[in-house]
Amino acid sequence: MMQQITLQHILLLSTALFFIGVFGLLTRRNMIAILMSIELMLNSVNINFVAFNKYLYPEKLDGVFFFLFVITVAAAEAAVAIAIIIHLYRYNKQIDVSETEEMRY
Amino acid sequence: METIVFYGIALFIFITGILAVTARHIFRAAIWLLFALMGIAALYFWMDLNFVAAVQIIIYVGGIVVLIIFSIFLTQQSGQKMAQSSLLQYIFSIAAVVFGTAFIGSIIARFYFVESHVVMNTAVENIGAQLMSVQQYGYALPFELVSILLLAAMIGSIVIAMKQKTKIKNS
Amino acid sequence: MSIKQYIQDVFNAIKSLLKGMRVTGYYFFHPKEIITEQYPDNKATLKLADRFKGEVVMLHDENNEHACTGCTACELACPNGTIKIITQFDITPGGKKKKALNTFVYHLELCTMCNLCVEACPTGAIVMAQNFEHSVYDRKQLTKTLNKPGSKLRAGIE
Amino acid sequence: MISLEAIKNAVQSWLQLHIGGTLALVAESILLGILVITLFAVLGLLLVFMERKVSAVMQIRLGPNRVGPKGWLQTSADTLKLMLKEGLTPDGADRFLFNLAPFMIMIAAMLIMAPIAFAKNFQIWDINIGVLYISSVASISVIAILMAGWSSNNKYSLLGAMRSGAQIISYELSAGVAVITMIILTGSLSVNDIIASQENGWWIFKGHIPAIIAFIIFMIAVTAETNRAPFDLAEAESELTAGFHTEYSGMKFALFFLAEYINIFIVCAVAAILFLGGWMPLHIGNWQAFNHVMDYIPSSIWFFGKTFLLIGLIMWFRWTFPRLRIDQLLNLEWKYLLPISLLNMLLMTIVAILKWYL
Amino acid sequence: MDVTPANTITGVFPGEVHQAPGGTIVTSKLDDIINWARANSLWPLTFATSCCGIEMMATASAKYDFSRFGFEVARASPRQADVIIIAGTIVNKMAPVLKRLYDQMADPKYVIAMGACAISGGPFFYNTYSVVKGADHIIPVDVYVAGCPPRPEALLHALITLQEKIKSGLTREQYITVKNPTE
Amino acid sequence: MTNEALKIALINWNTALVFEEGGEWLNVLVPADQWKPLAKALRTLPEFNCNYLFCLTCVDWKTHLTMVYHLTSLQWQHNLVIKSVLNRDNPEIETVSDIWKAADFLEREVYELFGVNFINHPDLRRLILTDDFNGWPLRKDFEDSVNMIRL
Amino acid sequence: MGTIALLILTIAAIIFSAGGILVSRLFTKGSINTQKGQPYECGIPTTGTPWSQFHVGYYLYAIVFLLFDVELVFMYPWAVVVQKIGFPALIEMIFFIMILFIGFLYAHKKGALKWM
Amino acid sequence: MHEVVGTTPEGDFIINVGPQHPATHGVLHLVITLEGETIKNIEPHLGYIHRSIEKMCESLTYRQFIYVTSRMDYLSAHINNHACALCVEKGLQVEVPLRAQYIRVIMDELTRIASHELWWGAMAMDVGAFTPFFYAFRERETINEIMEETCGARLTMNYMVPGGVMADLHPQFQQKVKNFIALYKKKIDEYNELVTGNIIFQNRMKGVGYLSAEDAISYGCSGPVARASSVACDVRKRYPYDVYGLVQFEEVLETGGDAFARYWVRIQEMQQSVRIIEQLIDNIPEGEFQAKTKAVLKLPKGEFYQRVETARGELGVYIVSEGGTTPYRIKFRSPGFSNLSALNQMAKGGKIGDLVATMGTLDLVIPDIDR
Ligand code: SF4
Ligand code: SF4
Ligand code: SF4
Repeated sequence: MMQQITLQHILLLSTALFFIGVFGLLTRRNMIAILMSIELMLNSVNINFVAFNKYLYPEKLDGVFFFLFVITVAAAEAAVAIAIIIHLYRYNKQIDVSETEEMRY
Repeated sequence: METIVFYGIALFIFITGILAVTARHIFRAAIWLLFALMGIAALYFWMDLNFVAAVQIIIYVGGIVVLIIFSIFLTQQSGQKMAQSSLLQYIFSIAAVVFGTAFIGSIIARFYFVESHVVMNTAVENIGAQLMSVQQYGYALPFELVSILLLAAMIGSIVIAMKQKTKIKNS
Repeated sequence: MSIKQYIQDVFNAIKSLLKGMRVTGYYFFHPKEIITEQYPDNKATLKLADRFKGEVVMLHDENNEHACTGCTACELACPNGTIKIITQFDITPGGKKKKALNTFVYHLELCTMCNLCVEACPTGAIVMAQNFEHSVYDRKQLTKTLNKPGSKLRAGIE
Repeated sequence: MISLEAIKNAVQSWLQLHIGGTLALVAESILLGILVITLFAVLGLLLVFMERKVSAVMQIRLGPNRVGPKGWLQTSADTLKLMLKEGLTPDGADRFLFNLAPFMIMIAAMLIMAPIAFAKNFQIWDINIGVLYISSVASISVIAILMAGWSSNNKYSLLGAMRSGAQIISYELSAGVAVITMIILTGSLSVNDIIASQENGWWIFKGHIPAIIAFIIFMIAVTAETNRAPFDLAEAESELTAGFHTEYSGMKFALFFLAEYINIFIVCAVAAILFLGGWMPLHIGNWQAFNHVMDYIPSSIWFFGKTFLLIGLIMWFRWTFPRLRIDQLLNLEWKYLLPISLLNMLLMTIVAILKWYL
Repeated sequence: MDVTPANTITGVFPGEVHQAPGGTIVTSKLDDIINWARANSLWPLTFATSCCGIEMMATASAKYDFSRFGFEVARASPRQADVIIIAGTIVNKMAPVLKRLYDQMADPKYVIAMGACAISGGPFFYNTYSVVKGADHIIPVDVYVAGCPPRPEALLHALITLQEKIKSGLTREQYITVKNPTE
Repeated sequence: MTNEALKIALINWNTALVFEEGGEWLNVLVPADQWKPLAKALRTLPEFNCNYLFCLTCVDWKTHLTMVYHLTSLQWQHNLVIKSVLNRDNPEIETVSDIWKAADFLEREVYELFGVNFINHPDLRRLILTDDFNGWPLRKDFEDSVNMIRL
Repeated sequence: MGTIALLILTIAAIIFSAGGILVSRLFTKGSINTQKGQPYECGIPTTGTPWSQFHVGYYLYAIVFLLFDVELVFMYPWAVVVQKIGFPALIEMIFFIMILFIGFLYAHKKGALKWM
Repeated sequence: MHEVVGTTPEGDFIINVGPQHPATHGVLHLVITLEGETIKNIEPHLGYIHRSIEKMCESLTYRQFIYVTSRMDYLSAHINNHACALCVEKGLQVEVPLRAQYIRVIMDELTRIASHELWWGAMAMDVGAFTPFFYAFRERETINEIMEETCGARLTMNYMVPGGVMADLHPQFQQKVKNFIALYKKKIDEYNELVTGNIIFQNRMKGVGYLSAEDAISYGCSGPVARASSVACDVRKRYPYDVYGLVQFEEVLETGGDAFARYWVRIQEMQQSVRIIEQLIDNIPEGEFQAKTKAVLKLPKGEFYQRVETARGELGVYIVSEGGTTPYRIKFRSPGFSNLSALNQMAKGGKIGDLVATMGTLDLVIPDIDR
């Protein structure tokens, strides 16, 4: 019989997810792909928030609110990041990190 | 039953997450990311945090992934494969990731959490009440701040996106 | 754009849309406006205009006689070579040789129902029939011989 | 009176009695699966047939009437034929995504079913955030469409997908705001609560003008969201041949086709729940006798009746109006629907706070 | 073979065993159902090159209404269409396009040649340098319907004839299937 | 303007023009190299103001080709036919597509059906026939044994 | 039921679609020719790849949508309680919407919401 | 709007519309260069229905060649035939009996209504409204029935012959036409309610596909397309043929120059056609329906040009005769050809949706353009 799922399991999962994101961040060179990796990492953080909230402090909802705010920030970040990426793309036709070093912003 | 479902979801998230960062086609990577995010939403559902799960789907799946896909359309000859990092970089990354995972994982595994057994009340009323309240633990102010953040993001991205060509030509 | 105009726009738009919906709605609730003719079922009652040009046929009377002299006027009148008339020489009772129709080949697949051949025919041997069900599996079936086997020229037609 | 609820309870108790425990759950699940699949198929066939008949009558013609009795088997024949048709995958396409897209759209359509109350106490999952859940899952289908359009390696598909992407996400907003407008009144996101709150009158009657405006906006927005004419730009025949599913054939195309109709059903069901009281019978004030008679009609009939009425409305739209142009379509949303619906929402808040409804 | 009169062939529900001419091919019940479905759901491709196309539109219109047979779902994309009604003249420049469209249709697919032009070049048989003398030089044709243009009833008759052909398992694809199942 | 008045006006413009009698409209014969200035004048001079080129075609007379331009003035309601004889082996004439935009397509059509080369035409490509078509089909000596069945 | 219901529905959808596609695989066989797999473009061979980049207009919608979507998410909990809390909540929301609306107007003025 | 950076010449989105496409009304092939959804350039490719009618006619006699012309612009088959018949008559210098002239004109106007009906339905279908198509065809079928009774065919009647018409009117013709017209007047209101007034439709049409008067003239546009740009070019008014000189009607002019103006011109033109028919239908004189002509027609040497106003604009027939039984050279100046050449001008800068609306209101019949 498998054991009851505890906070640990969820945290392990989120850790794994976080490092998957890190892996992507390190290996990807395409900026959109990097953005995607970052989203994954943010998600793992979100999982943590929510899980802590649920398992440790269920009386209050702070974790959920943090989740909401993180997600808001993620959305805003994605919007701006993509605007930048597209602008960069139009500026020099490709969006590999290594070749966009001389960004002029 | 619940346990099996959790492991299923976890596996799903894990696999799709890995695929999302390794897929060679960026469009596919986006789709895998989408699945990973949906898996996370499923996890929230599993945790009985329906509201959170729904928000996850709305924002991530319906919003961010769509945006990412749009930007893929815009920036890529998206049928092509992506450029790859060098092998060395791969090896380093894998090593770093494995090490990091092991390290934090072991900490988590050893750490003892005092789990509270109060059942969490995730009814939306509570969230709403707390969101609107200005007392302690109230989030009315952050709520307003959110709108300013969004405003800033919107204006920022539009400013960036609508920059004129002339500027680029000069540079 | 002033607020008033904005609201007016919205209302006018909705009004025009409702007008359109009224028309379709009217037909929806008046099924007797339906004008469909159920073709294969109404075959018995289907009445085509009497001048309808379906295909060229040659008139034969009860004695299996037709009025075609084989003069090829129709062949010449036909703009696209639909008609091929193969003639033969008959020996008349008087002993004279006379041109007569052997086969009246009619390519239905080419015919444009333009009526010029019928107009051109001096003896009224051919007319337009109202048959329109010309569907076949094989295009060769559309080439027809109009004079019936064994048919003769009606007496007294030059 | 036989109602779906009674059947459900009977089946449930029978299963508990004879199999018991976990197995009963499994059996129930399987039953549920079969049920939704059947529902899908039947709904699809029915709606397509309905559409063809409705359009036919509006267009002063008869519509399918020769296949099977009165043409009722027409859509079955179509489905069967589509099933028996070759499923092409274009050479240049991204095979994996191309084949995944129909699945996605089906899954999205299927998942939305969960919180819909088909009758009194008859619902797959009484989730406490019902309507929010619906609007969230509905957004998955955008991805499926984008996927289909992109992976087809066809220009029409891509254009169609881009169009419908922009269109669906835009209209999601005003649909969402319209939903929120009603939620202000109900004070709950749960489908059951929403329906229960309309016991003594449907919101469209009780909610004054804001409710009616919200209703109109909701109907317009969902029509657009389901890519129906006059918002069918994604598959605008005269412009993009068949839009994002240009390259799909056979069963895969049928799935898109089916999903479209299921989505229509679902959005109409949501509208029925939000505005017309779901399975709530029509009650008029204090007419006890009348209300009693209405109560006798099974709740499922109420629900399906209302839903089909709304579907009829959407079909009526489709067969009456010309298609909008893409920029007009987006203008309509961003310039008219969204501001109006936001304003309407605030209006509704005032109505709600002052308790003017009731 | 002969064309069966139209009025005997409507609304046949699967279950009968059709005897094909010659008696060599006996379709099974399953085949019958398949053919029934295919015959009753012929979605045409919107392909009209000239005048006959107008009569095709007239056939779709309220008075003749080919939707009664379930044909009204005209698809613009060949992937989803079952039958291509060649309504009009095919000229040399159009020929490869027609071929391509036909090729791109998903199987099973059927072809109706409507009007004199599609059958043989019709009015443009002689003295023109650009007209294809019959669409069957380009793609195989299942049913020919003569006329210039054939009136809508004639097109309906052709569609019914095609249905009949499908039901009796005589179209090209079915023929091949039965004859040599391994192919 | 009546035909007579037109004729006089044209003669005033250039005495070298040749007029063909008969026909309901005034027929003017112009050498190919004179055509462009004449066209310009017809379009711009207010007394002609032939703003509407309603027909442009070519006739193969076996020995030579004749370009035929039908012009009308929507203002004065007069019609004018301009003809220009071209060498059959190397037919060339100045384009008028910059004067009447209608000529753009019409000249392309004449180009591929008769093989007339329009000098300075912006986009002289095949419009109607397939790109690999051989010959000028509307010339009298055109024979296509493959596709053409003579009655 | 919760997650399990979702699971069942998902599986049902997959079975439904896969079943259909499987049946069609079993019963049909397509003819093969070289043109079949090429993209359909009204019967003319395509020029260039469709996977070329698009115009800026498409994604600005997505951005504005995303930010509004976030706003919506905050509105849901608000809507649930607004009746109970009353006017303070309304005022908060009015502020919230106003601020976002400024952004919206800005986007509008900049012409971001123009389809190109 | 601001310029876009992301497109290189190779990066342009080139899309083929047609030859098989529901919006091209036949087999027009447009190569469209897109930028986003904005049209940068349109290049029409013709010839997908080029049947070499002009070449064919060179080997057909003067009686025979008329029938081919009804396949050209098959929606105004009568009017095409009329043009050819008139041209031949001009060469032969025969006087057409008045009765025949009346019949011809009535038939022309009926054809015009039928053609505009079809255009109306098809155009509504292009902009996405399906139902008008069926309503339009209802009226069109009525006309077709009337036509069929007299001419014996529904579409390609071949009713005109040099010197008159092929057969006399059907006895019930007048009554039926009158019935039809009485009914038809009501239906036009319905059309306006369903389509013209519709806000979506108006938005789709107004300001779309603008063509200035100068461009219209320069491109040689004619018919409703030119008249919508306020170019008075109605041949029926300017060069009346047959009994058009006797009837009262207005030449419909609009100044908008956009798709809606073209739409509106056609709708009003239908009403004018009704008016013409009303004036003529009761006054058809008795007499011959065909002038006496020789069995074999021979035109004198010379050139003959005849123009008529078809539903699409000015159709010209240019016959060069060498004195034989067949034309030496024949040229059809088709209205669609010139109208099409203005398409690029009209649709450039618009959206794909605009293109469809523009194409719809141009009312192209491709075989008429390709011949
Ligand atoms: S049918 Fe008439 S015209 Fe023709 S050959 Fe016979 S008699 Fe002569
Ligand atoms: S009807 Fe016309 S095409 Fe047909 S045979 Fe007679 S003349 Fe020839
Ligand atoms: S057969 Fe006749 S009506 Fe049909 S396309 Fe050919 S010429 Fe036109």
